[in-house]
Amino acid sequence: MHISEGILSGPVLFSGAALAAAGTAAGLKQLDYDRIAQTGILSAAFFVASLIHVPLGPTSVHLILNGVVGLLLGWGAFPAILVALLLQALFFQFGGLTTLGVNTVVMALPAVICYYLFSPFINKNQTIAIISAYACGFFCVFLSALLVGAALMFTEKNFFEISTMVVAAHLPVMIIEGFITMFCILFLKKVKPSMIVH
Amino acid sequence: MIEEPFASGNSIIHRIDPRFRVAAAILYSFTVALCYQFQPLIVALAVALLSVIFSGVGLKTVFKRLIVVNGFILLFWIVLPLTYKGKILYSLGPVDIYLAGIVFAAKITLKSNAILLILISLIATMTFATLGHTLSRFKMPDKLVFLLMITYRYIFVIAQEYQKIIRSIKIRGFKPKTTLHTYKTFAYVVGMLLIKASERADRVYNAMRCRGFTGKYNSLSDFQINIQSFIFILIMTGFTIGIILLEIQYHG
Amino acid sequence: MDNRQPIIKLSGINFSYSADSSVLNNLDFTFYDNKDRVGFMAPNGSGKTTLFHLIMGLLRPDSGTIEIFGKTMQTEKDFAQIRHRIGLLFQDADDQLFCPTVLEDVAFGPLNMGKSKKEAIDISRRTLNFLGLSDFENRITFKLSGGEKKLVSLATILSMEPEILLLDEPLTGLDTKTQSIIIDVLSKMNMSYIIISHDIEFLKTTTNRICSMKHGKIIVDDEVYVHHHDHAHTLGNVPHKHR
Amino acid sequence: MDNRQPIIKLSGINFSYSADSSVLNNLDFTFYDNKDRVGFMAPNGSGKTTLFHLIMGLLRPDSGTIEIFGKTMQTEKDFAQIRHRIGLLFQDADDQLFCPTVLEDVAFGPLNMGKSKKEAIDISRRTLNFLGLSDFENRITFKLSGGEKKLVSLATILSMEPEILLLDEPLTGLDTKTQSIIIDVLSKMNMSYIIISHDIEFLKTTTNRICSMKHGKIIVDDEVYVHHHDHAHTLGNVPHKHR
Ligand SMILES: Nc1ncnc2c1ncn2[C@@H]1O[C@H](COP(=O)(O)OP(=O)(O)OP(=O)(O)O)[C@@H](O)[C@H]1O
Ligand SMILES: Nc1ncnc2c1ncn2[C@@H]1O[C@H](COP(=O)(O)OP(=O)(O)OP(=O)(O)O)[C@@H](O)[C@H]1O
Ligand SMILES: [Mg+2]
Ligand SMILES: [Mg+2]
Repeated sequence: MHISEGILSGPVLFSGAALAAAGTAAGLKQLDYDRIAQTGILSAAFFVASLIHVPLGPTSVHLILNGVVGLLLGWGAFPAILVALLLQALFFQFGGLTTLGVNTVVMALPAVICYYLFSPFINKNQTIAIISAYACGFFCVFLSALLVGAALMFTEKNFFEISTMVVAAHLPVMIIEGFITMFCILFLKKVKPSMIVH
Repeated sequence: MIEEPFASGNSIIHRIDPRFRVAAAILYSFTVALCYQFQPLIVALAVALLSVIFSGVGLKTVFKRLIVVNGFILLFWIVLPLTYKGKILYSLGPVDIYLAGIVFAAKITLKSNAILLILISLIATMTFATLGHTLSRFKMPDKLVFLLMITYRYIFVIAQEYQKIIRSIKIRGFKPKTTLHTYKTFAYVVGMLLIKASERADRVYNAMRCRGFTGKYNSLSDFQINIQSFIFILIMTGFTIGIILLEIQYHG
Repeated sequence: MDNRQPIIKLSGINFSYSADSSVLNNLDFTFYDNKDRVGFMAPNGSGKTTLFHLIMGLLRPDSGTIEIFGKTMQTEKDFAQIRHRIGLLFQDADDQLFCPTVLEDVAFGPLNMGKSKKEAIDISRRTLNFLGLSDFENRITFKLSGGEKKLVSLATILSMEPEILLLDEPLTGLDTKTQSIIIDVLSKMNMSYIIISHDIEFLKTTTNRICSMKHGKIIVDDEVYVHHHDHAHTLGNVPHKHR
Repeated sequence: MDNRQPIIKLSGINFSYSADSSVLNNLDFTFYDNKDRVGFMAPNGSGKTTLFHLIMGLLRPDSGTIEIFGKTMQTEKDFAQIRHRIGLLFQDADDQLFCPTVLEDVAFGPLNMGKSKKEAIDISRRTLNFLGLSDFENRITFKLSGGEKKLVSLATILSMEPEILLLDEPLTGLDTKTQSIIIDVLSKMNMSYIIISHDIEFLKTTTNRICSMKHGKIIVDDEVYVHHHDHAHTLGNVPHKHR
């Protein structure tokens, strides 16, 4: 989920950058050097996974997976997502330098929120784990869409319709992300439970 | 699946000190992002185009990238003229088309393309290794630079592992459809990828420890400042100031 | 060989991964139905794995034609239609298994072929049984040993009931027990297959013709070379290979 | 062997990855200074890689003592102090090269050892030169071929000027040219090393004793087994191995 260059106003861009810097600093502080290799290579895996397109009726959407990032990395989501977005900007020019902060916040803040909301339940019994993993994937995208909408609204009140459209358009993505997150977390729980931070 | 089409080359821009390029790009991008008048935006786009031409990157590839990016902008062209309340330009029955919406969409388009062209010409023209070193010169935290390097290094390894898993699901007759089975399959692919990544991270960290790594990442980078770099930064600063002056002059 | 139909026919195949070096060079190869059993033995990097991937449509040739089951293959769709009829065992079992449990992985192919869940589970159980892996159903694939992964990989392929098998170094890295299980399975099945292996004794017992590759082409070598190895060294009783 | 000092001494080592299966079982092993050159040849999964990782302190034994350079190793700190004196070449070169460019990767070790930037670059250049890789400095590590990666991995280790080398399957997956470069380098260096390999000829030319592993223990096999292979088959002229 990216906001393109050239749309947002100065105050929104600068607030985004400041929030992203704060989040990244918090994330880095928690990462010892022995977690950096883990975070970096997982960030690489998320980068690759975000290139996967899954079918949705006649079209396809690409995966976002910030719910999984949150559950796996906690506050580490901020630096991991910042790095992944910078790589995307350089490789594909999706987003660029001025929106890097806002886009990082859009993806990473929900990841951290969902980490606090849902990770306590992931290690509970299967039914609770399934529901909370689904909810995590769903809400993470929902919150991201809301943040995109908010960034647009703060830029220009006339962006109201377009903001609502962004949120509405992500509804099917939320449903799919819910399922993908659910199956993915169940997979990890079964195969390598130590990967999910608590 | 992942390429860096612009990184290699030997144009004037490629030879300018990366620190100067990064500084100029950041300054220029934010300045353009804050402009709202047509005059400075048109100049900004022209300067960015010039910069792309000097960087000698393949114009065809640049064009392809622009098409993708302008796809997002298209949404604004469709929605804003109908919703951006203001002076009505034209009424089609019950539907009003607003002039302000069209103006705003046009400005966004100019801005967006100018910023992206600067990104392509000044920053995408350096290898990631160089960018990492440059950022560490700008006092980015060591940990962040290191994270950046590791991520970049392993994207390609992970992408290869991804291709292999995709081959495996292909030979077993998998066809993506809008079904739960499909989503489950992709979730497993992602899960497997994450596990392989995590195991690899353990091995890499072990390799780092074996080579005496204790937490400080030392960078080898050395940059040479040449006269072109100074000329470049002078010119870019000049353009940036010019754009700011234009914005002030035509403001409101 | 006259009454046999070609089921895989490659003609004039050229292939390279990058512009500066070609892997396959005007290669021709024909494989017949009715228990054609071919062994491939060629040095590392001569393009054996590449050849298998071309047959499955995982890679596309730069030029040349591929005919499978009498149909010329051109698009991804053509290949998608025949893939389940050919079972490819990857060189590295780690690349083949991606589901959390063994049963899910073995049932993945049948499910994709439109079988119901119950049918898929039935056939998967039968296949695991046939390979002597009945206890494996709920094991975590990722935690299996190398040999176990190989056998489960074989199960994921057999469960699709393919007509031909392409086996890419099925014995490499396995201990002798697992090796003999695989040899056993091959002899019990009444199928056509192509095997890539560096193990001549294995190919001699399981195939009826052996090909090699050189300069990107297949060479059929029917002469019989007699050669003697005669050496003394320590640890001759430990499995080893000679360069 | 009397005048030689043990520099690595493992006694009574037990190790298991999980509660239900042990990998090393009361293992003893001694390695001497002054050009002790040991080859390890043992089946897959017998614990060779595990043994190397125990020596480097990347894994900790469940019980038993590890003495290196005459000091008993207990804490991470103990190991951290001796790690740069032992060069471990990993089985997978992709794990070993984590910097973006070759020069940075080779200089990584020396820099961590407290060398100045200039010294580190000097020694790295010299090492690359020694391995015939002088042109590689600015190459991007992930774009190297398999063989090139292996050679650069070796360079990253040699640049730390270790006293001992632990080489985990240094030839696996390499073409003959790269193989002979590595064999050459080993013979040119005047060092003690341990090599894991499945290739008996390689071990015979590069080491002066060969060990194997069985049931989690090391077996030193100094008897000389004479055995004859005597067979006739097609394609005897193609490199092959016998089971
Ligand atoms: N994905 C790839 N990208 C680039 N080159 C490749 C790739 N895969 C293989 N190659 C190269 O193509 C050539 C043929 O590879 P291939 O794997 O087909 O050989 P092989 O005969 O199966 O060898 P082996 O016995 O080692 O399995 C080799 O030189 C190899 O380095
Ligand atoms: N990280 C791990 N977690 C659990 N088990 C492991 C792990 N690494 C290895 N093992 C198991 O420990 C045993 C010994 O493995 P090791 O890698 O030391 O063998 P090896 O002799 O090096 O084999 P190879 O010749 O295949 O490299 C094997 O059974 C393996 O499955
Ligand atoms: Mg192969
Ligand atoms: Mg090993």
